[in-house]
Formats: sequence, structure tokens, C-alpha cells
Amino acid sequence: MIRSLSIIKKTWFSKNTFGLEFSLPGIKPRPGQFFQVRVNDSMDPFLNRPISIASYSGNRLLLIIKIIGKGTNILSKRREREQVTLFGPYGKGIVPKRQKSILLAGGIGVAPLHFLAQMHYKRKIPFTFLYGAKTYDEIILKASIKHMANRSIFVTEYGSGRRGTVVSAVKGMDLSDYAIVYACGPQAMLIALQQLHLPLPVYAFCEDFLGCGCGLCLGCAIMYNGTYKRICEDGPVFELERIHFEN
Amino acid sequence: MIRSLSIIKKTWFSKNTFGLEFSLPGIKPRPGQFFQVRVNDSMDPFLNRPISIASYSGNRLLLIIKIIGKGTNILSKRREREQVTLFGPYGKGIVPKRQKSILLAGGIGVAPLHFLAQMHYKRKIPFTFLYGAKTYDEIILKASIKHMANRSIFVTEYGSGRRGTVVSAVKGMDLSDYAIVYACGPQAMLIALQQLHLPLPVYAFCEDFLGCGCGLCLGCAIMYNGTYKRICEDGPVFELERIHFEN
Amino acid sequence: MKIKLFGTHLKNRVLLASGVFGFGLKFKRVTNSVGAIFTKGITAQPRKGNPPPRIYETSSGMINWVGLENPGVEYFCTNIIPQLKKLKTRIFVNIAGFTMDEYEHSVERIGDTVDGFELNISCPNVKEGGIAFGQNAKMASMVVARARKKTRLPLIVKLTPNFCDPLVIAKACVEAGADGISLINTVYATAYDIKKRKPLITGGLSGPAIKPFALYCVNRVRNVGVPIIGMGGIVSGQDAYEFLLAGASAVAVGSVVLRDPYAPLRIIKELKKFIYQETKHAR
Amino acid sequence: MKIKLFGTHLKNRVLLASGVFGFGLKFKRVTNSVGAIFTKGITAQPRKGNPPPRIYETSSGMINWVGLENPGVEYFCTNIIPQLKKLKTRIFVNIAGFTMDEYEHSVERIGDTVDGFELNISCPNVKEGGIAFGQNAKMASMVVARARKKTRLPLIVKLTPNFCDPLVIAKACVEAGADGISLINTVYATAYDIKKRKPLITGGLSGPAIKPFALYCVNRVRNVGVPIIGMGGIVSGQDAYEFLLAGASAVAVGSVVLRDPYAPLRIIKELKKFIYQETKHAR
Ligand SMILES: Cc1cc2nc3c(=O)[nH]c(=O)nc-3n(C[C@H](O)[C@H](O)[C@H](O)COP(=O)(O)OP(=O)(O)OC[C@H]3O[C@@H](n4cnc5c(N)ncnc54)[C@H](O)[C@@H]3O)c2cc1C
Ligand SMILES: Cc1cc2nc3c(=O)[nH]c(=O)nc-3n(C[C@H](O)[C@H](O)[C@H](O)COP(=O)(O)OP(=O)(O)OC[C@H]3O[C@@H](n4cnc5c(N)ncnc54)[C@H](O)[C@@H]3O)c2cc1C
Ligand SMILES: Cc1cc2nc3c(=O)[nH]c(=O)nc-3n(C[C@H](O)[C@H](O)[C@H](O)COP(=O)(O)O)c2cc1C
Ligand SMILES: Cc1cc2nc3c(=O)[nH]c(=O)nc-3n(C[C@H](O)[C@H](O)[C@H](O)COP(=O)(O)O)c2cc1C
Ligand code: FES
Ligand code: FES
Repeated sequence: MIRSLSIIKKTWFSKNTFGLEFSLPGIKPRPGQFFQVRVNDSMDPFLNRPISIASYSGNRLLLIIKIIGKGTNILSKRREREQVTLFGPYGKGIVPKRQKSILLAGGIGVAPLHFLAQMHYKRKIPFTFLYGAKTYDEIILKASIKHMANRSIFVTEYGSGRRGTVVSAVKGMDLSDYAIVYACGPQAMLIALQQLHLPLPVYAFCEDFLGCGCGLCLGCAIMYNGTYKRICEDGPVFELERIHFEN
Repeated sequence: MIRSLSIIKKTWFSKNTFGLEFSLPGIKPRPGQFFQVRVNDSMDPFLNRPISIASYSGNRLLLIIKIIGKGTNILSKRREREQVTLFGPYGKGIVPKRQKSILLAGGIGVAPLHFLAQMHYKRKIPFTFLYGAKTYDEIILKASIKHMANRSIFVTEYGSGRRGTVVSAVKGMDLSDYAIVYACGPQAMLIALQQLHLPLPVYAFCEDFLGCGCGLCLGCAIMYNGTYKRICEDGPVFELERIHFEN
Repeated sequence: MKIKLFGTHLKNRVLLASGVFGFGLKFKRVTNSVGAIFTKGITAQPRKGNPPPRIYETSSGMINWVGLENPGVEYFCTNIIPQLKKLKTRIFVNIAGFTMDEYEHSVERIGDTVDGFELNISCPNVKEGGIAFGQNAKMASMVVARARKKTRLPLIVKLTPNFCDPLVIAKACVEAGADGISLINTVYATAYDIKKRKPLITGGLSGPAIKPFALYCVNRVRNVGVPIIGMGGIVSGQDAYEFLLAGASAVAVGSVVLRDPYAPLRIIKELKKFIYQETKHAR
Repeated sequence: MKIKLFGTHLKNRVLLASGVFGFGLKFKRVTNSVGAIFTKGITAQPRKGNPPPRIYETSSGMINWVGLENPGVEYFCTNIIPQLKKLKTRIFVNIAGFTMDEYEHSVERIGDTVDGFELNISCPNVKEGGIAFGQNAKMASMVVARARKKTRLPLIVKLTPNFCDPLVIAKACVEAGADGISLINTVYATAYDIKKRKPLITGGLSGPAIKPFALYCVNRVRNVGVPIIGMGGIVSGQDAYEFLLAGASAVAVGSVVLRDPYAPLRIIKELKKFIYQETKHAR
């Protein structure tokens, strides 16, 4: 679906991360699903930017975007009431299992996991939210996470608060109580997590440069179970153990 | 000079023509001079847009821009207090002669001639302002022109008001009183004007696709007196009789 | 906008370029609206394609290095063609290969179950074969001649503008029996990873960045004597019309569908207006 | 960022590409800050250049069809060189020609009054000569060999990526005595006038649109044995650095100065940071 939606609300969550809210009735999105966001009408940037659903509740769609480079920088200048062109929701996403789980977010990886947390919360599935960022300022959505999660842990690499990475934090946890882990963050984090070989299934939300975002171009690929899968169409959520990271 | 200036005021003169005002002390521009206006930071559009000085008074610079295509369309979305990058003023422009003159504007050609009118008015040089547009709505700056000009004539091709083109209008005028004509408008108008062979010198404000706008790239050319001149550096004002229009 | 091309009737002049719409089995509203679809490149053997990253964005364009990921001609014939038959559009199968035998084999194997073939002798993303045939008139002509013997269906040859003159190659292909020429395939391109200080991706450049180059190439080949399918950077009906002015009989849209899978519908509509204007003008 | 190139010391690795800064006599703050300037192409006879329009904007790029407007080598020697001598930068004269004699003549006439030559055998904007020499290894090698006999100054050859493999041509040029290779010159391009329904301009494409193609070409030629001046679409220090990664010893900036005549100053500064990072890394 192609949609031109008006920005109902724009919120700055941190100095380089902002949220855009849209009214979008009639979709039934799954966590992990994302929209391909048109940056502007210019041919530079040429491709859309994949942005996960961070919240969907009462027909209100929230996208949270961290400024990384050219495209997200231009998007950050959009204002309320301006139109944004979106394609999607794309991706298979996941249907959350009814099992006690850990949501493990690194950096902007918090966005799709926040939507997953929302689902858990609505369905009364207990979960712990473990969330790490470089500095304390970069921790966003804290109140909402605290409100929904049975337990929430925030770690940072520098500055105040509990020190460390989410990977080191999960390593030190007693996991006997949990049945499943969902993780989203930079690839380096996913690789470190994979090396822990946790004794429970881990579902990873993966990233890559996307072309179409909808299975047409074969531009995204992830080596999974010995064959290439589409991040956009077959994922972006995959069982971590079976991924072979190549780049 | 490269300058990043804040838009002090934005005005819509007609439904597709707007003005941007900047504070810019310390320049002594001549009519016909223009700025190379950066559209945005994207590489598409790649080149700057040449825009004439439409008014300069009390350190206030006014640029008037008609929406034509991609670049001017993007510029039309700029708001007050946003920054615009400008290079210039470029071009030789002209020093108005102290002689009674006719200012002959077609369409957006009114912009540089408005600045010329301002100069005439300040120096108390008498002039008639003859200004044509497609429709009456497109006639802009009417009050200001009426205020400054000794006589002003507005003609339109369609709709209310006096009918006709500036070329047909000037053809019907008694020119014995005047010493000089300044003309700015589409090339078709300049060609038609040239064919009239008016009995007094005509100075034409010319256009072309510009590259650099400042004499570096040899990308603009006008056949003048048998050799190629730079529109940007040697003009954009040339004696109409000596121009050989090629495109 | 109906046209007759290669003896077949097409709904309109806007086709889907190879590789950007898979086999046309998704977004069927789009597939069923275009004049024809060129499938993703098919090789004799299945290929898993290149490791990620396969795509990299550039100014007004993109580089791809997909590497001809496809299930191979056997699977294609058994599992895909039956589905393609249900589409309401013409199907041209893009055939890639590493040896001349492979091209010949695939064409023969597919037989006359589709509407035609596009011989891809211009893919910059594989090491052997492919583009090497497209850069050499003699080899190009051999590939075409051998495929020609195996099919009576329309045989289009897709050319590269990379380091060879498409006119020279096009002439050789037409002499060897090609019914049409499509161009351009992507342009050689490299992007660097400045952190790792080595190439991030080496592949083919496409998108609006290459449009002026593509128009040049199409115009250069225009008098070769067979219909030309023009492509490279088309994002609007105006772009498409420019390719017709340059000598193309139809156009194919590629990268723009990554930006907007519904773009072909818009382009068809916009192009209609230009063609209408022109015919009005001619009256 | 000082470097020694062709036996000469340059202030830094950012040079001004031919044709976008005239003779370097305007914006002297910029001219005097770059490592060297390549002058606008000089021909044996004066040339008035092509009729307008000479420039056309495209997505992330532009087409130019200036047509080597220049006052000819005599005027250049008598009137321009004395002024060039006052600049605080190195001067490489871009030499264009329509016959081999012309190249030879211009090089000889200019003698050793400048810092070196760039033989332009790659201009797409003139009908005869020029690019034809650059598309053929044998002819390229003859042009170079003849110029070589006339000068001991650094002799750089500027190559085209149009319809020929720059590596093949580069090898021939080096064998014939070239001290350096610069690439890429502009890419063949056409733009259409949809109102008049005919080509508006046919010329050379430059700007960010061609950067990925240019990087590919530079990387391809990197081991040819002489220093390479890389160019094509550079607009930032990062772009410049990417060309160094691709194998260039220095870079030239072209079209970006049309967008911003002061861009070279910024690019020098930005590139310094990248090079500093790298040497820090190496320590
Ligand atoms: C399925 C998916 C969901 C995502 N969800 C979110 C989200 O909710 N919020 C958020 O802030 N970010 C999200 N990202 C990452 C986001 O898409 C990139 O940060 C963004 O595209 C960067 O664009 P840019 O122009 O600012 O950066 P640039 O570096 O200038 O982009 C250049 C090119 O690289 C691509 N690119 C750069 N970084 C990434 C990356 N990490 N992943 C994929 N492509 C990249 C861009 O799409 C573009 O094609 C998601 C990515 C994927 C694949
Ligand atoms: C010396 C000079 C002074 C000018 N002063 C003014 C002014 O005060 N107000 C105003 O509204 N316009 C003025 N123009 C015309 C204005 O520059 C063009 O209308 C504008 O560049 C169109 O840009 P676009 O992206 O909207 O159009 P597009 O058609 O999308 O532009 C595509 C390309 O064509 C060029 N172009 C298109 N039309 C023209 C044109 N008529 N002249 C030159 N280049 C063109 C653009 O610069 C760009 O490179 C002036 C032009 C020149 C040469
Ligand atoms: C992601 C991608 C995959 C492609 N795969 C193929 C292919 O399999 N076979 C082929 O002949 N061309 C392939 N192409 C080239 C396109 O068909 C087209 O020739 C080229 O992209 C230029 O058109 P565009 O600028 O509109 O994309 C591919 C292009 C892209 C962007
Ligand atoms: C307006 C213009 C004029 C040019 N004139 C010449 C020339 O006279 N001789 C030459 O060798 N190259 C000429 N070039 C090519 C540039 O030197 C350069 O090789 C090319 O533009 C690619 O670099 P860029 O993308 O940074 O512009 C010209 C380029 C432009 C844009
Ligand atoms: S991005 Fe196109 S298939 Fe995944
Ligand atoms: S526009 Fe560059 S010289 Fe006039």
C-alpha cells in the first residue's frame, strides 16, 4: 500500500531521535513490521528508509527515527501537518508467543521492541525489558517501558546509571524463568549475543540496506539455515542461532 | 561571496510567485545583477538558480521567484527564519542612464526591472513602466510600480484590463519623448521586440541555463556582436540590436 | 497506447525491467497493467546470489550486486511458468549464462511456454560469462545465433554500455537474428566503505543518475533496424517519452519500483498524456 | 597534505579539474589554495565554442556541451601564461586537439613555461579528433609518444570511460611515456527537448551522478604504474577520500564548483581530517 499521511504529532525523544505519529486505521500490524518511508520528492536520496512500527494503538501509528545520515536528517525536518509518503506495512514480523520473555534492545533497536512490549502488555504476557544505549540521554521511552514491563533494566556504556552492554547484562541474568528472547540492535550486538549461545530461543530483528522492502528486488539477503532469505519479506525477525552473519 | 541568509519575510505576490526578503548590508548592487540561489543540500537539483535583485533598499534585499519547475518549487516551500544560501551578486548589470526611459517587462521579467525602476525613482530619472502578463492575476508589484513610474501601463493577453502584449503596446506608443528602452521577459518577447527595430537603443536582460553564474564554466553563451559573450559575467544586460538569438 | 511489437500485441509501452519485480507474482495489479514483464534473470543452474550488502544507494541512483539469485531453469519451468501463465501481461524471460551452452539450453528448455526471451549478455555482477559476451561483437553474435536456432519466439538482446559501443554490438546481434535490442543494463560502479577502507560493493549503477547516458545510448542505436526497448533511470512519463523520442519503441522501468512499486501505473498514465498530446499535434 | 607528484611538490591533493575554473584567474583565493589547477582545454587554433544551451541539469548531475571554447595556444602563451605565473599553485595545461599535429604543436609552443600538461583525448563535445584518440589504444599511444618527444614536463593523459576500457588505454599511454593518468572525463549524455521533440543537448555528464562509475574506473586502472588523478562527482572530503582508496594519488574537483566556487576550500579541509584519521590509525 502507498499512503500519504499527515504528521499528527512530532516528538523529540532525545537530541537525535524523534517520533512521528500518524492516524492510520484498518491495519493489523505485527511487531517487526516496518514502513518504507519516502524521504522527499527529490531523487537524492533515491531509496525509501525502512522504519519499524514503534507503537500502534487506537489507530495511531508511531514511528521513531534516529538521525543517522542524509535521509533521516531530512526526515527530521518534517513538521506537524506535513505529509509523509509511506509504503507498507512490510515484513512478516512475528506473532508474540504466550511465554515469559526477555526483550533485549540496543540503541534504536528499542523501536520495534517497544511495539512488541505493547503487544505483550495488551495480551498480559509477562516480560523483562533489557535496554542498553551509549549514554543515559539516549535511553528513550523509559516511562512507557517501565509501565508495561514486569521488570525493566537500563544499561549504558558511558555516564550515569548501570554500566555495561545488554549482552553483558543478559549474560549475568538468571534465565531459568524465561522461555524466549527477542533482540534488536546493531549487528555487532546480535553477533555478540549469538556467541553467548543462550539456553533459550532468541529471535533477532535484523537490518540490512533495503531496496524495495517488499520482496521484489532481492536486494536484501541474510544467510539463514544455509540459504539466503529476504530480510524484508521473510523477516526481519529470524532465529538468531540459524543466522550466518556475513557482513 | 557565499552567504547563508535568514528569510526575514516571505510574501506571496500571486499564486505562483513569491518574494523572499533578506537583510544584507554592504553591497552596492546594480540592476540586472542576480544571485545564484542554492535550492537545498541535496544533489538533486544540482545547480543553483539565478534570481535577479528585485529590490534593494535600506539593506533589505528582495528576490521575487516564479515557480517554474523543480527548483523554484522546492524554494517556494522555504519559510521565514529558515536559511538560504546565496552566491553573488553576480553579473555586470547596468548603471542606469540619466535619460527618460521605458521599462518593458514581460512576466517575471518584472523582477529586475522593478529594481531598475527603484534606481530611476531614487535618482529622479523619469520613466514609463510597461508591463505585460498572461492574466491580470499575474501582474505583481502594481502599487509599487504605479508609485514610482511617471506612467505605468499594464497589459494582459487574457482576461480583464488592457489587452495585448508589451511588444504590441510599445509598437503603438509615441517614442519621440524617450531616449532608451530596458526590456526583460521571455526570449520570444525579446525576439519580437528586436524585430520592431525601435528607433532608440534597447537594452535587453537576457536568460539562459546558467552553470556557475560567475564566468568560470563557459556554460552560458550569447552571440553578441559576432562573438560569444557570457550572459552571467558580461551581462545579463546587452544591447538588443547586437544580439543574435540562436536557441 | 496499445502497440504491436515483435508480432505480439502489448497493452502499452511501459514494461517492467528485469530484476526489479521478481517474476511478477506480487503486486499483480501492477504486473497486469504493464505491457510486458521481463523476469529476473534465469540461469541454467540455480544460484544463491551474492552475500550482503547487495544494494547501496548513491546520488540519484543505486548500485546493485544481487548476483543473479534465481532458482534455475528447471525449477522455473516446473514451478514458476504455470503461475506466469495466469498473468494478464506478456512474459519475456531474461536469460543469463556463463557459457554459450547455458543460454542455448535455457532457451530450448523453456520452449514456447512464454512470450519471448531477453538474452542478458550485460550483467556486471557475475565473474565469468555474461557481460563478456556483451562486450564483444563476435561472441554476442554467437550467443544470439545459437539461441535463434532454438526458438521462433521474439528474441531480444540486452546490451551493456560498459566499455564497448552498444551500436557495434547491436548490429552484430541483429545480423545474428535478434528481433529487438534492450538497453541499457546497469553501469559499472563501485562504492567504498570508508571505515574498512576497501570496496563495500562493486556492481551496477541504475536510477535517474544514468538516464542521460541511457538516452545517449538509445539514440545511438536507434537506426539498427529492430525495435528498441529503452531503459535507465525512468521515473516519470516524461522520462519514458524522452526514450521514445530517442528512438525506443517501448520502455522498461527498473529501479523506480524500489522507490514505489506502483510507479509503473503512474508512468503509464503520464506517458499516455504525452502521446495524446503528440497525436493531437500531428492531426 | 603536501605531496610530491610527478617530481613536483603540491600543496595538497585537491586539484581543480579542467574546464570548471577557466584559467584560474578568478576566485584566486581558491586557485591559490589547491594543489594544482588544470586549465580549460587549449587548442592550436582559437575556438568560439558551441551555441547555447551549453549546460543542462540532470538528476544529481549536469550535461555540458561547451565545445572547447578557448582563445587558442598563441593567445594563451602571450596573454594568459604571464598571468598564470603569478598564481601560487601548480599549472597543468589541458591540451585538446583535432589532429595529432595539434597536440604536438601546442605542447611544443607552450614549452616549459608551466608545470605540466594534461592531454585531453577524451572530450565528448567536439566532432573530430579528441575522444577518438582516447578510445583507441594505438592512437592514444601515438598522441602521447609525440607529445613526449616535445616536453620533459609531467605529461598526464586524461581518459574517457566512454565505450572503451580505460585500463587498456591507460596501459598504452604509460608505455608511450605518460607520467600520470587522470580520469574520468565526462560520460556521453543526451537530454531531450520534449516540446520540440528533438535532442536539446548532447554532451558530457558530470557531477555526483557519475561518482560510482568514476570510482570503478579509477579502481580498475589503479595498478597501471603511474600516479592517478581521480575525478568524477566529488563534492566532499569523503568523496575525495574514496577516490584515494580507489587508487588515486590526488583528486580533481569539477562540477561542484559550479554549485559553489568555494567548495575546493571545504573539500581540502574535510579531506585533511580523513587523512589525519588514517595516519593516526596507522600509528
Ligand atoms: C527492517 C528495518 C527496520 C528499521 N527500523 C528503524 C526504526 O524504527 N528507527 C530507526 O531509526 N531506524 C530503523 N532502521 C534503520 C534505518 O532504516 C536507517 O538508520 C536509515 O535508513 C538510515 O538512513 P540515512 O539516510 O539517515 O543514513 P545513510 O547512512 O545516509 O543512508 C544511506 C543508505 O544506507 C541505508 N542504511 C544506513 N544505515 C542503515 C541501517 N542501519 N539499516 C538499513 N539501512 C541502512 C539507508 O537506507 C540508505 O539506503 C531500520 C532498518 C531496517 C532494515
Ligand atoms: C540572470 C537571470 C536572472 C533571473 N532572474 C529571475 C528572477 O528574478 N525571478 C525568477 O522567478 N526567475 C528568474 N530567472 C529565471 C530562473 O532562474 C528560472 O526560472 C529557474 O532557474 C527555473 O528553475 P526550476 O528548477 O524551477 O525550473 P526547471 O525547469 O526545473 O529547471 C531545470 C534547469 O533549467 C534551468 N532553467 C529553467 N528555466 C530557466 C530560465 N528561464 N532561465 C535560466 N535557467 C532556467 C534551471 O536553472 C535548471 O538548471 C532568472 C534567470 C537568469 C538567467
Ligand atoms: C536490483 C536490480 C536487479 C537487476 N537484475 C537484473 C537482471 O537480473 N537481469 C537484467 O538483465 N537486468 C537486471 N537489472 C537491470 C535493470 O533491468 C535495468 O536494465 C537497469 O536497472 C537500468 O534501468 P533503471 O535505471 O530504470 O533501473 C537489475 C537492476 C536492479 C536495480
Ligand atoms: C563545464 C565543464 C567544462 C569542462 N571542460 C573540460 C575541458 O575543457 N577539458 C577536459 O579535459 N575536461 C573538461 N571537463 C571535464 C571535467 O574536467 C571532469 O573531468 C568531469 O567534469 C568530471 O568531474 P566532475 O564530476 O567533478 O565534474 C569539463 C567539465 C565541465 C562540467
Ligand atoms: S529489499 Fe528488495 S527484496 Fe528485500
Ligand atoms: S554560467 Fe558559468 S560562465 Fe556563465
